[in-house]
Amino acid sequence: MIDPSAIERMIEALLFAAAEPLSDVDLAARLPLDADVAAGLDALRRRYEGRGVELVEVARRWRFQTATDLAFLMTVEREESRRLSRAAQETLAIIAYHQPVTRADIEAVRGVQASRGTLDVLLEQGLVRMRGRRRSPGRPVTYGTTDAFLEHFGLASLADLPGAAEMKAAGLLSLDLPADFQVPDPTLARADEDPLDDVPAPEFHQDFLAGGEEP
Amino acid sequence: MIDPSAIERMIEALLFAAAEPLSDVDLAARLPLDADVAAGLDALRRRYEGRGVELVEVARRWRFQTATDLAFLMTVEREESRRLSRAAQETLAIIAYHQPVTRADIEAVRGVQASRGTLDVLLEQGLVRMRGRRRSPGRPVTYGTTDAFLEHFGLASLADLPGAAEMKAAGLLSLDLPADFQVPDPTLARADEDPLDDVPAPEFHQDFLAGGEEP
Amino acid sequence: MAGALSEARVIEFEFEDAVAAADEADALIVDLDGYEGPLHVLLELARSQKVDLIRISVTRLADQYLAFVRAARRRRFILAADYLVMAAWLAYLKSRLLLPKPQRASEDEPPAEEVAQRLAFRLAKLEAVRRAVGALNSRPILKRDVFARGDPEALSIISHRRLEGDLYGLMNAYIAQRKRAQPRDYRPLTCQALRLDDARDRLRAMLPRLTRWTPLTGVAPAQRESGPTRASCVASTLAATLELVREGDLDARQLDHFQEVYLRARPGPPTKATA
Repeated sequence: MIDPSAIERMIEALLFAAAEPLSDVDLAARLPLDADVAAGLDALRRRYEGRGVELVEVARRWRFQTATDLAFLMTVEREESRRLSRAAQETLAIIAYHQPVTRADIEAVRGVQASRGTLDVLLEQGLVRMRGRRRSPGRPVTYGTTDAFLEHFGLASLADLPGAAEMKAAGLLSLDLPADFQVPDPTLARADEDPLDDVPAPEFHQDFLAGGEEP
Repeated sequence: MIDPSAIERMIEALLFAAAEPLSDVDLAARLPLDADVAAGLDALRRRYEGRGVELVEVARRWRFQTATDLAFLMTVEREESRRLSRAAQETLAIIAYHQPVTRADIEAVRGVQASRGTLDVLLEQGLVRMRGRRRSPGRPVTYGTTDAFLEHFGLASLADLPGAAEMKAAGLLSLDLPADFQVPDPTLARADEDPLDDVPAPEFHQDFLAGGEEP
Repeated sequence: MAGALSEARVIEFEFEDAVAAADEADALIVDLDGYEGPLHVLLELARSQKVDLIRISVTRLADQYLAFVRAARRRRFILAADYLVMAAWLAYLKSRLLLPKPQRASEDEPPAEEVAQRLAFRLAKLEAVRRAVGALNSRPILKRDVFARGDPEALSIISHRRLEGDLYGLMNAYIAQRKRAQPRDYRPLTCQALRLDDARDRLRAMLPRLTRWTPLTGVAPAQRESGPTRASCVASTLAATLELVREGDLDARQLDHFQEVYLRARPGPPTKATA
């Protein structure tokens, strides 16, 4: 068994040197075979707690980042150019909290037609991706967020979206359903979406017939 | 007087986020006026001594770098880049939408001679396969996409490949395209194709080897 | 919709409400640019009721919104059509909410209370989205609040991340090439109109010859192989005619609609008007 502190050092070095967040698997692939990655990460996280640099989990990967309260020092490194328009921000929020959503869903929530320069900006910036197609007439494309979205907002996973639980409890995450209707969990695929990775299960046709969401 | 440990934290964050090593003067310029930079650097250096990352002075500038004894972790086996080159991406896009296509078809759309490398890379990565032969003089080999392609792009089937409507929605179809611009539907197979299986295997290899870039 | 609006005029809302609503509407119009559509304006108005959005008074909201539309009109601010459609719909909804219930429930219309409830719920959802935007923006955002290693040592230590379905990239690559393949023979449109200046100069030069009533179609230059169309020649010459009439160098008359226009130089020395 290797000394746990040696593993911790190695993880520290790898995460410091890496150009982007690394997953447990990425780390394990570079560490000795019997290394306890989780324990090393945990020790490291505690060691850096309260320091100028901290270890955080984003998009199920790990990265070091500067402490939030020191943002004021980073005048040189700050990037202001990526500011999204208000329409784009709202669209992004709808996609994040309601995903998978179609363009029509987004328009229904916002009450305005999606203008050019909202969805495509999000796609171009890689914050949003096409996820699949809704099993409804026309098989519209559905949209969801990317890992880059999670990294941008420092979220470990979609389950960590701020305020999602309260919104869900209030029925506000439903797409045009009454408040007491069961609401989807963004981390789970909707029942009426073709998962992109899977071949449709044999129940597909049943699902399609049963899973109508239009009132 | 500011708490020395606060200054240490700030230096830590600054050096971590900086794109290049920083001198004492650089640091002082970004720290509170009465900060003792030398003391902070010294405390930081001692704190990181023996860790996976160390604070080192290079040419009168300071930077973090991974411990020299861990250099072996950093020599990464050259990982095959998973990103496709632009030429490969473009060739793949044409094959996806226009399949089955011959090499000459691809060149006709791209307006440049397909370099031998691009198609080979796609074949090697298993994103593209030889599908059959066009019933035309020379019986050129036709290409199409594979199941790995679908998997790679998260598509359940070729029918899910975004069409003109989605391209328009994504803001990709600009107004300078002619009104009759069409994106072919790859699910409609052309009738003028023979299955590749008909061709005796030995000839196939010969053809493949001989099959130059000439249309 | 017009019927719905006139119905709305019948119903008066309370005076204080009206005054408050008008002030609020004025304030809203000032920064209307910040609003994207009627729903966003409604949400802003609904917030001022300072109750849970699910419990807002939709009749009061309708009054607030109609005051907003009136204020826009007073300031001659052109509202997009969807704002007016919303106004008509709200006026109609309000009338249905206030009028005595019909004996028999209408079959093709859900009860007004239910429609109102649905509107309130839509606003609550939009409000939730707004809050979500705020919540996301208060996260430690990369390159705004937190910063990753500025000078990574090993660019090759990259995650084995599965390439996310980058369909956008694929589509982009496809379109980029198809665009290139489109014939690029851009031909600037040659000016197909007779320039007004030219028509005026030409007409002025012809003045000495226009001693008697001459039809406009005879004065306007004939169409040539290339150059301005006949219609443009006639139109520009007519415009030039009107200018010369105004300047007092020319008389023009037309006996009836769609009849020929006749021109004649006004007797006396030309005024030599300069443009």
